[in-house]
Amino acid sequence: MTRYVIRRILWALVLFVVVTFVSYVIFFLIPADPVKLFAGRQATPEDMARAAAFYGLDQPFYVQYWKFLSRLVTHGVIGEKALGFSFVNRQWIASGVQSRAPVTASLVLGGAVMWMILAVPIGIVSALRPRSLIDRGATVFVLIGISAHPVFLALIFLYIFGYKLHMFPIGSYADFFNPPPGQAGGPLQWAWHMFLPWCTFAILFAALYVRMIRASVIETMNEDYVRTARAKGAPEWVVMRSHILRNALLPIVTMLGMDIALGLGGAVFTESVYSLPGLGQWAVQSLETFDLPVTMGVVVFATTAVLVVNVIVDVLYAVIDPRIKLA
Amino acid sequence: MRKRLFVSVAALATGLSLLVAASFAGAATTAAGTAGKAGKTGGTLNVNLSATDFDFLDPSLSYASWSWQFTYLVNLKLLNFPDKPRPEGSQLVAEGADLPTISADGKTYIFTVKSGFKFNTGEVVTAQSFADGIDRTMNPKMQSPGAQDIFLGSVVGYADAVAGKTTHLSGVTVKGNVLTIKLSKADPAFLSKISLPFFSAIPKGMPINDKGEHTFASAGPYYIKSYDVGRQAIIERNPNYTGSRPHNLDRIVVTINTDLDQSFLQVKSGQADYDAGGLPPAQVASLAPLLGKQFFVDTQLETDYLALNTSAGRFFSDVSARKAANMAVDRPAMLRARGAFAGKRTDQVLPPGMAGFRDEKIYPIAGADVEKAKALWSKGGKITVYMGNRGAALIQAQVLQYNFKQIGIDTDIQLFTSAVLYSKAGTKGEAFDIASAAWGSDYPDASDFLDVLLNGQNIHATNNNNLAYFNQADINTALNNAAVLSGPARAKAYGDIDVQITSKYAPWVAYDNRNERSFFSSKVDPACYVFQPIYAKPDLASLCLK
Amino acid sequence: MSDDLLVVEGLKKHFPVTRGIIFQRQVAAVKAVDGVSFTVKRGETLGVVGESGCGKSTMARCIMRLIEPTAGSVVFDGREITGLSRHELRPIRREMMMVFQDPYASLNPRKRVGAIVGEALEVHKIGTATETKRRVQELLEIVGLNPEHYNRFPHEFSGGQRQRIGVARALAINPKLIVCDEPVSALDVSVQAQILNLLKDLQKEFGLTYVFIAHDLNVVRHISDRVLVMYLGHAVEVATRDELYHHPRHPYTGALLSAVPVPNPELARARQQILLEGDVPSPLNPPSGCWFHPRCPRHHPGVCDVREPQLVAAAGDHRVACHFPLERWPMNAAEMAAPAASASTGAGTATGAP
Amino acid sequence: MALLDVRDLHTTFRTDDGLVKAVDGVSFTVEPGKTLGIVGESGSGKSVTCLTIMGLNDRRSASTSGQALFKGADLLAMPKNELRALRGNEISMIFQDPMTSLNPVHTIGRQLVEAVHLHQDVSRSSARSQSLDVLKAVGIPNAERRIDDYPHQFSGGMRQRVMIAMALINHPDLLIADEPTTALDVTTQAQILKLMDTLQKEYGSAIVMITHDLGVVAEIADDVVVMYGAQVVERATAEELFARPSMPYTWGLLGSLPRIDHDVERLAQIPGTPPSLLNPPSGCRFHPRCTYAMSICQSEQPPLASATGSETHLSRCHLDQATRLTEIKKLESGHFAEVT
Repeated sequence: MTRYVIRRILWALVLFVVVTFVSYVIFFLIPADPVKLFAGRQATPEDMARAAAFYGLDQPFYVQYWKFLSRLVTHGVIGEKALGFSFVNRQWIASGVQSRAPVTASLVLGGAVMWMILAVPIGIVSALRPRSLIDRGATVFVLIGISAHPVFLALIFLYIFGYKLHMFPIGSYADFFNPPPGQAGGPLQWAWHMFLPWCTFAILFAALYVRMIRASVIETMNEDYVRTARAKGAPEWVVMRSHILRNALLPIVTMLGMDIALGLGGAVFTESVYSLPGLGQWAVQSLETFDLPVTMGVVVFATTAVLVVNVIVDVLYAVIDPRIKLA
Repeated sequence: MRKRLFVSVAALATGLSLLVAASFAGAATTAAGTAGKAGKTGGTLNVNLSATDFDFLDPSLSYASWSWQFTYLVNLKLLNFPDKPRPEGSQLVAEGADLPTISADGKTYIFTVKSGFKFNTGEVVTAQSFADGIDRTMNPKMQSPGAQDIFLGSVVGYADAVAGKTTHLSGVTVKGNVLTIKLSKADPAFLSKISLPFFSAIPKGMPINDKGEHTFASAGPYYIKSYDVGRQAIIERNPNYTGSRPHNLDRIVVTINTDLDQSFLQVKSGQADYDAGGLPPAQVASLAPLLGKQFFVDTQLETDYLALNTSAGRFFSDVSARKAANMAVDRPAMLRARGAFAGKRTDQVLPPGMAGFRDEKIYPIAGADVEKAKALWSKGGKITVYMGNRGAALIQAQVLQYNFKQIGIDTDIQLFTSAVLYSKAGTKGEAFDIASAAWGSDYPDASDFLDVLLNGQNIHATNNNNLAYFNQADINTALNNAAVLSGPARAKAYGDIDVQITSKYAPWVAYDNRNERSFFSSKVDPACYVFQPIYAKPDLASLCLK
Repeated sequence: MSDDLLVVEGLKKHFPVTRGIIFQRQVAAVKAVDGVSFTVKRGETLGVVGESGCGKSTMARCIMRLIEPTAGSVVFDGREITGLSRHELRPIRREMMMVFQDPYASLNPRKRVGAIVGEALEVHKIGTATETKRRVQELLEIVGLNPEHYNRFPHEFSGGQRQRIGVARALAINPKLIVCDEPVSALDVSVQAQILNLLKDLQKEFGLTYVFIAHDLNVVRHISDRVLVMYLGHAVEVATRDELYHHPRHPYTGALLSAVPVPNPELARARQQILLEGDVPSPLNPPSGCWFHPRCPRHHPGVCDVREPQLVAAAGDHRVACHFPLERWPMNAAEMAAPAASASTGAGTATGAP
Repeated sequence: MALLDVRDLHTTFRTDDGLVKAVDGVSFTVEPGKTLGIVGESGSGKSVTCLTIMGLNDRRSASTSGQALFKGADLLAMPKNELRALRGNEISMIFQDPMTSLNPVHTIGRQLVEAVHLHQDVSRSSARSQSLDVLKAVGIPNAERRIDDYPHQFSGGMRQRVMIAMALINHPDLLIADEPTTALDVTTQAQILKLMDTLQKEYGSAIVMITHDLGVVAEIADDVVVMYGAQVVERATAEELFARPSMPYTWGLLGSLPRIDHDVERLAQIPGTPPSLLNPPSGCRFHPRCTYAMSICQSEQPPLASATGSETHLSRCHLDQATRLTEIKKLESGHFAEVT
């Protein structure tokens, strides 16, 4: 197990270097000069040279990349200065990640809970009653969920539930802990503000998961050991709980881990539309303003998150599925 | 398993990179509006700042036009533009100091700092407070854009200060309440420049910090109470303020990084009062019935134009081709692409409202004049056009393609995010013929248009603002001569140059001057609305609630 | 021209078990095939039997060079084929064909039968399109399918018919050797008989040589001239069919034979079964000495768990790898468990090359 | 009274292509403590027959008629709860593939204990000790240690032993074994058959053994049912069946089997392929493949009637007695292969 985890971490480091390196290369290929952000738009070549030298932006990209990597090592990945500072507002990236990651985490994890709450019962019912009204209804839901873009959904939700019905706030965030002065906060406000984003975020995945769970349950229902359980005289609910669900949801757990990690990507749209001060929104802005260090910071964080979630899921999977041995 | 991890990381990275897109539109400045009345005081204004954050609030670093709308509330300057609409709003008046006495050679400015101004902390504003502000901005450890040569490059000791050889600009001296600034050469635009937010009064011992201070004591009508990057800023009335500027509201709460569309709904429903980040383009037309009540439209000191690359060997090195382009482009269509109330058509470099501007009606602004264009240019050809890749630019690209086709010119349209567009077009030798651009000045002086954008002596290897690469000896000379003039002579000289450049050389196809469009909740009293022409934004200090 | 079409000497296939964080190193090997030698004469059928996991399929794939053997030599028609390059192997591939177990999985479902059967012809660039078509139709007729079904897809055929297609594919370019890997295991008895009869008929008609791998001793007996018994990657006994079935020498062969159900209740119930204990050990960690000793009823401590038996001649062409070969057959369990003393000095002590 | 009396059992599945009559009028009896072998090729309906009796068909697509009297009570008419109380308790079942018939995520101990708790109101420890006992009884070495292992840690033969243990744990009166040794090697098959035989003697259960292997039937069955095309085509004691098989399909089955105790150059082969149950042949279902087919065979379905005069020996065939006897003679003399 330890060996496995170490190997995964080493691989992740390799991937990490590849991903960040590619991002660096792309960034340097794009002819948008960050020095202008420091020196000002009427800067003379002398003004520019001064700023470039001050921030080390006059060095070739591989030197800058090397500095980026060594900063990560010398300051520790979570140290204040480890990720450098933004080209646009010069704030330390690490403190931005610190304040934004919880927002994204509440969105993604809450969304995951939401989509599982939606998908598990619908998936199971449509597996049990294929071609029934519920199953057909679920299929329609799946089609909508898969084809609707989160931005589109969010706009509709906000217009109907926020603007027209006043049931939910129109796109803003409330902190779970320590809200900024004068702003709503606390668990209730947090959940109230996050409800629409969760729904939006969850619908695509819920739709996918209904399909997956349905397929997985149907497949498991045809397994020989389910027949064995029935032949033992087990009542249907025991068969369902103990022999179908556990086995059918095993592959879902793996998917869930991967999708939660991928959800960081999906959070981009949802966060922007709902004005949630999370990592996704930040990443979009950083790309628009060519703020490389922020982009890198989010990439580093997201890569780490993907790695950690993947390792957790693999280990978890090995724990719940005795057939898997992590060598 | 390994593959899966790779896929997730790769998908994530791709997701991020697909989102590369940008807008870096040009900024700021002026027009008319109703005169603000002394309104009801008190109350909180909830402002959204959609799709962006402040770059900085720190006076030495703040440079974005939307940030200046707010720092205008808190900074105390030597001289300032008053909280009034045009024309008063564009005239510098004494603020922290009396109007200076200027030596005959134009090289020495003597300011007497007024007494009675206090920071919100109670600290008294002195001449030293202003000198400290200037020194802090010049300090290379601040890396301030205020240290650009174009601003205070003419002050004695500038080079040593920005090189870090000294922490004090030797041309700036303080004696009691007198602040003396010595220039190495006369600069008639100096008062406009010294009135930039970079050179505001700062409290004693304000830290040198290239990351900027989030909250700091200030001596204007308001001060920054809190600033949570990426989330929120709270601006409150300075209890010690004794000056004459209005300060009706008790506090202004700015929610940062909101979504433009949601924010619009919030303002409509009264959950917020104003979005400093702008309006969703599609919604603007629907606001027409509210014009003057909740919706206001004012002209900025800004020009949208197509820079025609006049470099030798390029298509537009031929002046007839440039003039033909000016005839061929359908200006109403170009403006329409920006939506309702977007601006006013023009054909000249200087925006109306800039001192010296006079409307000469040189090229057709009612629509394209294909016949005249053809008469000027019948050889056809093919041109490369750099355009933005968002919103209006996409429609404008089609307009241009059609307009040039009408006179037999094929266009190769290339779309870029604006940061890339400016960077590419700003590199000397880049193979393009037209670059779509916009310019609003940093300080209200015609030189900040003509000299910056069209003086051939300002062409560098990279990062050029002269995207037309226009380098005409007689114009360069005229510009250099105008730069040393002051008063009405200066205005007239620049006005002449504008007309001369446009009619004789036509290095641009200028097509519009943009409007600032502002929408307020019904809680805001329209009677208090003032458009500050220099900052080209609604004046929040004058604003009041019903 | 030698009488032997195929000579296999000391064939080994070890699958490495690797471990390592980034750089993998081998920590162990699964000895799927561990030193098997035999010959196949022209026109005969060599049956290969053994339980699942004994390495018979791996051996077949090594002979076909579908996988690379770890060691040993395979001489086909007088030519050493291990170590030949892909290019050098091409002409030989035409002469060795394979029929697989699963008629559902071994045919590409997206290809028409004509294309499947004619594939080898195209690969080896034999004949024009018309000639290929004619040959394919001829082949379909030979294996008892309707030549008109040239254009159908595999799923339109039953299991037995698909196995006929597999046979037709193997026959396409007149091979000398066909390796059949459990060709009838997946089929019902009535269909199994059809295929077995077909294979026999084809052998007569075209003088084919078969290596026929199966786990069913009845089937192997029916089709083979000689039989090789494998256990845990080793050949434990090889003899002519009648020798092997009438007088098995290896206890494992004996146990296998006694375990075969006989469709005759009287015989079945009268027979003394020799039940083996436990399962086949893992080839990752094979027992010491004789591979069979942990399950062997004649296991003689101190001999069987120490010395590895060699495959030596017991009588004529009958070779067996056992320290205490069976004296006679049939035998009951008690006799089985008590090897005659003289046996301990028999084949078991003989050393040297078989 | 027979332990199990199946009368005129019909099972029909609705499929996209139409109705499939998977079981079509099957009748047989199982006596207490005896073994009934059901033989037939794939698709002959032997597995569906047993699943129908157990009530394990997919209720949505299957419809059933007839009777299956277990100790006089009709299993098919019984309320679901009562049937469930019998399943795994008085009637239990083991399946063909031991690799997939155990739930891979539960220890075998848990699966055994579950089987106990479903039918007995006993403590955990008692259920566990029962499980341990039955594991020992089926010959799992180190049962104390292995009870907490997962199925994948067992070999195929060992898993089938576990399946048998699970089927026997509540001492059923009837054990239905659906091809229990088909997936196993011949040596393991012998072990399992031996084990079933031993356990049958010990527990006194009756066994229904479904298989396609006539050899297996000969080893353990007291009575045999031969199925073809969803119907019973021959029913006899094992001795009778192997000594005097009385219809061409059975002949074909026996003749097509390569045998260790017979030498034939060519196997008897039944031409053609098994019938489609979607659209079965008219008359005798075997007639399209039958070398003895007469015109009556195409039009009229032969009844299941006494074949050789014995009351226990029934078969479905229009052939006259004399012809049958001649053919049986040929079979006995070893020229059986020539029937084709």
